[in-house]
Amino acid sequence: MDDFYRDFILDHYRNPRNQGHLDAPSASAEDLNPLCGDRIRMELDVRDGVIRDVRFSGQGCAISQASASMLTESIKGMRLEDAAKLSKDIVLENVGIGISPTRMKCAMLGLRVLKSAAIGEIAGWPDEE
Amino acid sequence: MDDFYRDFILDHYRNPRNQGHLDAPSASAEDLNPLCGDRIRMELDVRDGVIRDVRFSGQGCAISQASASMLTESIKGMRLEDAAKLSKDIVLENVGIGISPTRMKCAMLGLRVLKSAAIGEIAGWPDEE
Amino acid sequence: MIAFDEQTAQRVIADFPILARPTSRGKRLVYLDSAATSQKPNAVIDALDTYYREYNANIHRGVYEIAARATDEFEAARAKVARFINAQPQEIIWTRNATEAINLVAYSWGAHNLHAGDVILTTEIEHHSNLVPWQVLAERTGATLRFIPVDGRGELILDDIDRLLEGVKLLAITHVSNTLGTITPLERILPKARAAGATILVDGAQGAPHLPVDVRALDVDFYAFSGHKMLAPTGIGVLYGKRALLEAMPPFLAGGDMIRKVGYERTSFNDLPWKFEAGTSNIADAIGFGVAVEYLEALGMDWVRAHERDLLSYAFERLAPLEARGLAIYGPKDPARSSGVISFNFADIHAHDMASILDTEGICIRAGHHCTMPLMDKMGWSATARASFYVYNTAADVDALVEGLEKAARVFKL
Amino acid sequence: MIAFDEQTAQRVIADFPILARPTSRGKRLVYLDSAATSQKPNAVIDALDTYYREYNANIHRGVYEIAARATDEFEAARAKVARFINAQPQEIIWTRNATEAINLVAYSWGAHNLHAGDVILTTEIEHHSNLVPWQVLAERTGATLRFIPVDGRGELILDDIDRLLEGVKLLAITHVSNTLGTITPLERILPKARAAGATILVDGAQGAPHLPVDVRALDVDFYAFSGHKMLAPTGIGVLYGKRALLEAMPPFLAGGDMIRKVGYERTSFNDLPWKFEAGTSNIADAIGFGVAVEYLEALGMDWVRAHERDLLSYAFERLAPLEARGLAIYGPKDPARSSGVISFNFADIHAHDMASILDTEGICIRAGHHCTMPLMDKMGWSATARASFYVYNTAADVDALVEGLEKAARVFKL
Ligand SMILES: Cc1ncc(COP(=O)(O)O)c(C=O)c1O
Ligand SMILES: Cc1ncc(COP(=O)(O)O)c(C=O)c1O
Repeated sequence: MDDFYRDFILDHYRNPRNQGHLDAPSASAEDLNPLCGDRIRMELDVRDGVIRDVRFSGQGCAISQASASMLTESIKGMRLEDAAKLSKDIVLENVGIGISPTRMKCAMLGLRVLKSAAIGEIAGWPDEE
Repeated sequence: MDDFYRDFILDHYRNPRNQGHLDAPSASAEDLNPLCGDRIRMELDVRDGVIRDVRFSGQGCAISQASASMLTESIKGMRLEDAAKLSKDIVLENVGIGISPTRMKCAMLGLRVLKSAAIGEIAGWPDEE
Repeated sequence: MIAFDEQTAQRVIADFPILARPTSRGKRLVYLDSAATSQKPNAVIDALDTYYREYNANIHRGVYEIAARATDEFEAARAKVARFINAQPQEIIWTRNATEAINLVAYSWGAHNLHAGDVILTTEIEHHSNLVPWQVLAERTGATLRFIPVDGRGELILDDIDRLLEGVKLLAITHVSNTLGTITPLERILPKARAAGATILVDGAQGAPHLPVDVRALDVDFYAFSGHKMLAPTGIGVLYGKRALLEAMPPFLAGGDMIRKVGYERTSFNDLPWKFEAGTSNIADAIGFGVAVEYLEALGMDWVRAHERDLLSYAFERLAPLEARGLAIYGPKDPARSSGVISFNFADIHAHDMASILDTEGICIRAGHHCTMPLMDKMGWSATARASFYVYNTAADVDALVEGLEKAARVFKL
Repeated sequence: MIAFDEQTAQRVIADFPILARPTSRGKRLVYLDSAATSQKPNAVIDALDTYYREYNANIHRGVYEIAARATDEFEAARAKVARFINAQPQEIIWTRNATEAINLVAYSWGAHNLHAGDVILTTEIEHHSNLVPWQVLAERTGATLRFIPVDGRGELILDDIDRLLEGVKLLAITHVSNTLGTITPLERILPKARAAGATILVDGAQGAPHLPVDVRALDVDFYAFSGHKMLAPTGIGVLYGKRALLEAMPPFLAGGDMIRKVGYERTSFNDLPWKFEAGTSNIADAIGFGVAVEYLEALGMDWVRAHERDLLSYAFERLAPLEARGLAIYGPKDPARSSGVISFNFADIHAHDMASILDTEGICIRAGHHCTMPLMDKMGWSATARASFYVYNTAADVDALVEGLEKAARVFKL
């Protein structure tokens, strides 16, 4: 787990990309990981079925915040439909090695919120195990 | 425990002495052993502070019924005051050897009811251990 | 003659360490009180030991290694118990025992769904745990209780069942009578109850240990049972509830773990099943319950049922000669309609005296009202002696019981 | 310098088998999460083993030998726990945990004594288990909640206590904060609450394990605690209640064992303490709880308290140099006013990341809101890391924690 905190993770944690709010988001969602208290909000600017812009806000551990920050970079320009279908692999690819099973929920929080915003409903959460 | 069931115990169980009811008891009480369901009622005819007559009724195991039967024989002619102060020894002397601790409650049920009738209140139960 | 699976039985016995321990009088332990609580196999005892020696930790919020293992094993146990009765893990609420499971329904479902004038239908053969909670609830809400009557053989009388079910809001019925062994004809009653619009709770305290149970096939709304009667440790039980029902119910106990977000003034609750599990769970014993159902699954519940049927048949056969000498056997004397319980009285030997005499021979039976006082009153029995069987009993135990009865007859000079 | 009783501490460590087991990374287990749940000594684990291998049986109605032994040991355990807090055995109700004990009071006492407009006074530092049941009860009855405020150091502000106590029907207050270690000044609050006519419940989940407790000297009406936080197995807790109060309260759960006489329509209830213990009890774990308090008594609760104070003093001393590098320690930093808990955050390392990094070194701490969300919100902390001590911790564990923090600083390039 200690090898998880590589420079680029710490960089995303300390200098999150796309942090903040959109003036008029076309979709948004928020959730918290009740067991650790991490909280993330995602706002999307969608035009013609494509994610033109995205902002996230919230607080939490390096894993949840860095994962969310990286995720925002991955999805800009993505079709909303495809975002709704994202699997946890995108997060695992972004963050690389070293997440212990107990922390997987933290890593997936941003994705969970993004998908919630994208599909606009509760169904289809990413498998967190 | 099997050596408890000697002839005189079985005789008191099958031919209980002083069983039945008094026409006009001056004192009476009833109780049950909620865990085994044994139930005993005692009725006393008391004159000048002396127990002139006694009847018991109820149902239950050989231990409770024989103990109660023998107890009624022991207390006829006894001063009510003394009956109220009886300890468990009178029962143990009556029934002799062999009661296991789990059955002590059965043996003491009659005494408990007698004392209840005698002192007319809940205080001063015999120690059942 | 009955064809026992003696080989499996001997292997099973070897798994239960208590059965190898003689009594203080040097007698073999002949344990015939499994309807009260079952003995535990090494696998279950060892699971507790391993938990406390290797990975004891509080669950759900722990980041470190042993906490993660404890959480995984705890939730895996839930999944095992769910599979055992064909439910989903979210539908398995851990409780202390069947009694708490039934009370949970009475408090949470009952307080919100039952109103003055509503009818709760139950039966005359219920254990106090599936009767008193409904009496209390009826008193609190103004609902009324109605009873499916029992006949002299201990079987439910269904002649009037349609009328009895009229307007019933809740049917609370046992799967198996702990006093008589009667298997209630759920397959005849539940579809009618469903059609009548009743919510259905089955007290499975004597069902889950002894019969194959499929809550979906039975189509029950709630099914309550206790681990300690089915090889698991004391202190752990289960309420199965249909997901939609559980979702709609308010929490029962409040506190840690069952919440989502707490403020000083306002609180929102967690998802199923944790919504109903407040405070630190009985982690070790839940894990033990998982091991217990694995043990039963390995034996196969069909084997368990067949084995008990064999034991009952053999017992009825061996006991028959004593009936001429005053032995009265209660309940349906038909192994096909009865689970492994034999309730009896022998001439004028009171049940408690019988239990004491058998105890001197190492034979453990129960005597009394078996927490079914109203049934006893109705039948006119002040107490019965009860021998009950489980996976580790064999023909030798039945033989010991018969010899014990002979001894009792000698002691009482019958 | 702090004078540890190192000899006793080493003897204690040897009693806890889990502490001799290295983690999967080959590290020594440094268990600093006893506020969540404690580890168990051999004596407790062995007591469970002996119960299941030698005398497992259902209690109270059993005539045979092992049932008698089980009953005796079960009730002896109750007497031991009673003595441990200076109560009578009839005043000790077995529950699953502190949470159930508090809910029992909320349901049974609360539903009958609390009415619209009544006031429940509690504090801003409560665990959810001593907050949410009162929120629910307040909502159900129309009562209102009032809070004794907390200051920035995690201590209760008593300036307004007289006004806060005005018209209070129930005071529900923790003995020790599980998040901050704060020992609440019960000796200053309870006499005033008593004078104001309030019924007093103390949440002793973090009190009974760590401080000498005398419920008569404290003059509390109810005291709730959990076995698993004080060396006992999971699944067993206690509600202490003053006898007269318990006598007057209606039962909580209904079912077997808590009744005196049951009819189909009417039922009367058993004597204390069984009136509140429906269904088959958690027999094995209650017996284990008895062994656990014997273990603590043998150590002496004064020793336990002194040992934790020594650990806290030493920890504060060792952690001080890190404060310049961004370590923030919350709660009263005074070992005399605090039980063995240190809550902290280190620079911008989130508590969960801290816990994960420490885990790689075998160090077990808790991270999060510790079931005190409102307190966290008020303090403005999204999460804290918490190290907590118990009888088996030593200076070496504090040293390991400090080294772990140094490692975390390196990982996070502080
Ligand atoms: C102060 C306090 N109260 C109550 C509880 C609840 O204890 P349990 O989860 O054992 O019911 C805890 C345990 O986390 C606690 O620390
Ligand atoms: C039919 C039945 N229901 C309910 C119960 C209650 O089970 P427990 O005491 O484990 O809660 C029992 C156990 O005696 C039983 O036999």
